[in-house]
Amino acid sequence: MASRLEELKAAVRKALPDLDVVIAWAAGPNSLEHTPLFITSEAEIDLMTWDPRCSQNLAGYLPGLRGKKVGIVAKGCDARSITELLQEKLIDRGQLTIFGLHCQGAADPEKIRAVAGCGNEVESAEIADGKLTIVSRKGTCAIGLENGLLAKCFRCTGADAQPCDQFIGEHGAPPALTDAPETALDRLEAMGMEERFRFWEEQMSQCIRCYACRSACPLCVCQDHCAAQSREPHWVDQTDHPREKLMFQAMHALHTAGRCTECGECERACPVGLPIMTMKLALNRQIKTLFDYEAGIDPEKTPPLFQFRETEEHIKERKW
Amino acid sequence: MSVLEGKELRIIGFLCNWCSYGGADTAGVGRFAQPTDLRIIKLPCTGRINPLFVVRAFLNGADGVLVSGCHPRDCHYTEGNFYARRRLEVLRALLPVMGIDPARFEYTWVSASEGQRWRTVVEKFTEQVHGLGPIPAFNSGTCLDACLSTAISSAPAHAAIGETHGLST
Amino acid sequence: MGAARYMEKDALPAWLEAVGKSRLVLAPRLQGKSTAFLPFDPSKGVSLKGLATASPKHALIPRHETLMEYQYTKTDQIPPRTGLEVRELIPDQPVLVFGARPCDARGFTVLDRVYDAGAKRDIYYCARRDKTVVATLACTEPADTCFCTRVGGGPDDATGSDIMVTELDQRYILEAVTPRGEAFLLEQQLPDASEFAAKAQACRDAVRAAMPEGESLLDAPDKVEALFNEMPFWDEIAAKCLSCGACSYLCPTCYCFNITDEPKGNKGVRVRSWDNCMSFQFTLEGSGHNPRATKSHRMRNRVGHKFCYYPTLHGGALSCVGCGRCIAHCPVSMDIRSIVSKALVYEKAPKEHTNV
Amino acid sequence: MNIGVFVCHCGSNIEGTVDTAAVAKAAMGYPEVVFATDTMYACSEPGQAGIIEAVRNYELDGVVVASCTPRMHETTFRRTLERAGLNRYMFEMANIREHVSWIGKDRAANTNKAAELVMIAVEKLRQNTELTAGEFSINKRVMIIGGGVAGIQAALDCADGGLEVVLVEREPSIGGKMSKLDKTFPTVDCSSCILGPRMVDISQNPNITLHTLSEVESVDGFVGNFNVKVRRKAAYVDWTLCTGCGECAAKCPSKKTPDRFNEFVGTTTAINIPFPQAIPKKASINPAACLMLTKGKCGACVKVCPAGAIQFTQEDEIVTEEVGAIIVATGYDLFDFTKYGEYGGGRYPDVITSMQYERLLSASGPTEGHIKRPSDGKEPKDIVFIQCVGSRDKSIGRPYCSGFCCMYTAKQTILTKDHIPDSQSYVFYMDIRSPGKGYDEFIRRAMEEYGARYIRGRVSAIQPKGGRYLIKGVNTLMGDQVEIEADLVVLAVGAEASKGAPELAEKLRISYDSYGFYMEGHPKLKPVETNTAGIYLAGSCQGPKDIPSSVAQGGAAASKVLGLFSKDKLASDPQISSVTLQRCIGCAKCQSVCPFGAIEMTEFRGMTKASVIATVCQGCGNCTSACPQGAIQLSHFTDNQILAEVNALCPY
Repeated sequence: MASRLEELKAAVRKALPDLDVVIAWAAGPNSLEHTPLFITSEAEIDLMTWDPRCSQNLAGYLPGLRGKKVGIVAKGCDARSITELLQEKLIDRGQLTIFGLHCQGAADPEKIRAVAGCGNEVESAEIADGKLTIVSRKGTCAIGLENGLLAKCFRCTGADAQPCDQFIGEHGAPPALTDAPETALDRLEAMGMEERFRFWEEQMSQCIRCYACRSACPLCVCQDHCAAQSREPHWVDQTDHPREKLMFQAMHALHTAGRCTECGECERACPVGLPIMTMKLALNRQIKTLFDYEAGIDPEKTPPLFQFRETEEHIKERKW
Repeated sequence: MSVLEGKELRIIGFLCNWCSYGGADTAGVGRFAQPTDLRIIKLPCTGRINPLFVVRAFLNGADGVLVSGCHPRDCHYTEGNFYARRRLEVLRALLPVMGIDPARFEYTWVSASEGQRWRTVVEKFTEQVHGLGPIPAFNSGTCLDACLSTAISSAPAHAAIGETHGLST
Repeated sequence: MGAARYMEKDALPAWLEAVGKSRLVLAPRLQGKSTAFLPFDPSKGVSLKGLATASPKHALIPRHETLMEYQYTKTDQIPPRTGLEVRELIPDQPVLVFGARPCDARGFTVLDRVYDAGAKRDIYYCARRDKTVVATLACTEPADTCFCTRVGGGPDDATGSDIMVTELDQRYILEAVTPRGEAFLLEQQLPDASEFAAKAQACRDAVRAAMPEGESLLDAPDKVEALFNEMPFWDEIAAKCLSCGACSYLCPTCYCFNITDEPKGNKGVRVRSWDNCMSFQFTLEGSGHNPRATKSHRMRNRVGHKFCYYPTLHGGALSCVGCGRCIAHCPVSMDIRSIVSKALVYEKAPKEHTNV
Repeated sequence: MNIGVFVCHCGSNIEGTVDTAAVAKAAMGYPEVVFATDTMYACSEPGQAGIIEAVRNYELDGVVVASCTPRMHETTFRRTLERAGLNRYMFEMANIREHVSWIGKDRAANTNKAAELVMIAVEKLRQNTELTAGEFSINKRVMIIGGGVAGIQAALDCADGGLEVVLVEREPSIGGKMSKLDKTFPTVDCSSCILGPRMVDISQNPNITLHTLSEVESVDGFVGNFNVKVRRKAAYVDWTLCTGCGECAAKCPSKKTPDRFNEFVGTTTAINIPFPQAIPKKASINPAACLMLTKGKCGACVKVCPAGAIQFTQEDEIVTEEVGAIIVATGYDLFDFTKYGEYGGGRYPDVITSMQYERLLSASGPTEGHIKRPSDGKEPKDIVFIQCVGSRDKSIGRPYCSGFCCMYTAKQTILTKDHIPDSQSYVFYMDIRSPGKGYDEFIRRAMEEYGARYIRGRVSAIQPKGGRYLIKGVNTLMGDQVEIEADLVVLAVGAEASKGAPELAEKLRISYDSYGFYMEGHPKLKPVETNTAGIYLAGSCQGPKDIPSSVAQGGAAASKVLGLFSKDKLASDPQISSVTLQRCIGCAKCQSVCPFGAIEMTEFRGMTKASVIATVCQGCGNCTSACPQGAIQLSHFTDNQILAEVNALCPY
């Protein structure tokens, strides 16, 4: 780990003179989760860090920095978001320098608090031979990856950042994870229709409408002009009713349908921990079966809802 | 006004202007009797149908939603229904996750000449929705602020103000 | 302090249930992954461990409240004479907020200065305030995002509370702080606890003594004001901000709102709902112009308001109570503490970089 | 906004099952409605006068009419609004006839439903804005697809009206079905004598460009500005050189080539001119039959051609024609009778179609007008005609009546008697359909003066019998079995949609019925229009027609085009999309889904923004559905308008 970090710093130090800013991670106030670092000067490079606590996907900042020469440090999954943004021509590859990393998995603060108890003042986190080792004020504990990593790591499609201009360290396989934890989608599908409806009603009653899910979503490029906060058009009203919040979640899911790379930022960002990835996962599954398509893999492709085939082999239309 | 209690359910139809709306007209000209539940919203093309209209309708309490447009390759705007087909197929996967029975939603293609087919579609779909009954409604109790507003003391209504001719507001 | 009562810890749910018969009880409950102040439900219990994810401010300023219902009326003749009927809705629901923390309670006083400011009384707020009893649970162990002591509060601070609750072994000691609290406490069938008052006091003092040191932020106003035109400073601070509203909505002192009419045919309601200054729409003008067009401007406003503008208007009182929710739950771990510290030292070392 | 609502009785059409007064009363309760009434016929002069009066008296600035389908009267009422001094787009219609009163018997339910349809019309109207049509210039050229009698008539009328005409014909010569007929009913005058001159006019009219042996490849654009690609198929003869002398055909060795023009009665040569009166009178090679093109050796024609016009290397060529309007006159094809086992399914040489019989009768036909049996060339004496072969028969998916078979059968019996005085014709018929001037008299003449024996009934079997045929049938009038021995059987095959009609419709974006016949704009009021502006129909492509009707439609379609082109500019429908600059983030999703390329990305204060090209936008709204933040909105079908309709219907 340490050596990787030094390599990374060296690479950034070398590239910085030609860049306006480099986005990386640094230790923050929350010792279980690092925070983004915007490097504009040599001195800031030493604040960089790289370990399983670098869970945040930094790609979301890129569209906002369009026009600048930007460097970004990316994990495998972050790179998928970058690919999607390139595909939709929302960022310019020429202006972008990607420092790619091999990711061994991203730590899930929730799980660590629950399993290891060593919630606070974590000093270091490392993944070595299939274990996540946490050193904190309360001592050291090694957790099996299954109990320590974010849900998205179980769906990892490639631990190495691709595309990438400078790859740091050796390429490698995704973390070897067995028995993925039950997702909200699994639970949901075991329910009857009305039960599912009640589930969302209950979940949405907890939503505080802060729109962190949207603001953290690298593909929510409307941001300041989100249809959820406008009167023209007036899709959702201002009341706190679960109906309106569920409407927004449907909106987010459909607006990102065929574009969502399952980076999980929406759920990670939610301050009240709602399972809002669920709808997106379901749509991605449908899109895979209907159009044999996965977002964020090929920058040359077009998102499935922005193209069509005259005869859709996998669509079974109802005969009346 | 709303649906006739016990008799009808709330079924919304989104129809394209060129084919299916005309098909429904043809059915009318042919005097093909149909159930009365369906309320038709006319759009220029199924390509205009944002799947969120359908979601909104269900969250607002619609018991069924039917979308109908031109047959593939017969779209007045050449491509609208091809895009619609993809969008609506994706929507089909979203509804059950939200707890809305996917059988409450259908999309199909009916041309301006197919009055008979339109009748069949309306009959079958209406029957299908009646089979499912009314859609579950939200319990207002789940809205925390509703609790906070219980036992509201209501000030007497103010006298009518702004006596105007017409509602030029 | 006034009247003192006590109860065994395991008697709490029964007591809350009893109180619930005459008033709405809002107590922290773990719901899914977060803890919020929800109507007490015996089957679901209370979770008093640590700081609730969301503050209890909605007891006084709900996420949305219907200010009034309106309806257009028409007479039968043609053309009809039409009118507008308005029905305003004043809440009169008595509420007990149980298990608020000292920072939460202190937050209520920040709201009071705005909504209950002598001549300028917000009838909806005041109606709620008058019928709400705040029972605050003194803190025992600070979280690593807590900084109440740096903004004038403390783990035992009674400001804004009607009743102070202290954990003493297997008991809760309830001590009245205000006449409202006194009156409420006297209604309760609870044994007298005067004998434990001293012990409770001692225990609270111990916690306060054990609080980690930290530089005071009380004299931030001038420094922050001085930075008003230092946009580079704010640009750097706000670079990683996502412009979401998590900080404001979890904050016990953010009180900004939006008012919208939600019409339905001839009827409609006028709704007051939470709004936050991190959102682009917050200052968006009808013309399309936006005086706070960038997140830097908006960040400057949030920090500026809490540590400068508000204090200037309200005799130096900060509108930050140091609960640290905005730090703990920020998707990108923004840290308002270090933002302010940075402001304090800015002139001294303009190019020094502490990461926020 | 002050809204007025007018609920139409449409006589008893609506009032019969909808309480229109109750609907009007309910409408008074809707937002911003200040006037509502029921009216006997909203579209009638007094009805419209009532609307105008109300607009003036109650300062209405928006009107809802609840009556028939907007496809019927929307424009009528828009004009009414204009006469009342309102913008024509401050109008909405609620379809309470086709969608309510005509499809439901339950008066209570209908009334309630009608009221709701009015409610959503009101909700939509509340957010309508005044729109003014833009203008765009038009290309005053017209394309006519199909060179049959309907197409020819349309072409000549347009050309005489001074328009440039492009006539496209699939076959090597124009003339269509009529050119194959010997005589025409009820006047029994020579078909080619009346059609021939018209065909010549086509070839000689300087305003007419003729593409024969050509098919429409693709159609882009819209009314006033269509862009049509036409595939000119290789004739292997350079028509600029060919003089039509016919030497090539005389010398061509492959004499056994099936003769399409003669309905495969007899044969022709690989290179030929389909018939003497062909226009253009040019030779073309049937590549399937030509020895040179199949085996690579021969070239007899090359040797004899005085003009040196033969070009074996010739290839299909795509020509692009820009026109402002299109008349479709692609005609019909004949039903394939081999589906009927009882008629021999094509196994018996002397069981032929009526069209083949026409060729036998024709002086320019393979038998020079002598009726000879295909099998042995003998002259038949007893001839049986069977009607409704492929008409009025559900079992083979042809429930409709082809309309002209009764008449041509009668004609053929008469001609038979003329050709062979000692012959006897028998006609098996279901009913005689002979409306039209002098038609029924004509049938009578066939029976009475020419002694054709008409037997009402179907034929159950045709069996060969000693060189002749035994026709077994039933006489439903006598109620007994009939058996007739005949030398020749002529099947009155019905008309069906021309081959490839649906494919062409899809290129043109017009609709067609389940048989492949094209849909007219309105069965009564728009017989030659389609629902696609600038595209018109003539002749049998819309449904089976006889010559007079086809000619009439050809003329009607031409007059429609002349009317359209009488203006120099056309008004564009202002119900198109537009972009709110502040909201647009320039993601170009709208651009990627626009079927018309009507959206361009432009720079605005250094930011990329979408912008709509007004004259190109057709108003489909696909962009609005694709825009996540709702920055591009289709006027009068905005998100808020549709949401208002949804919210009104589902008030939770």
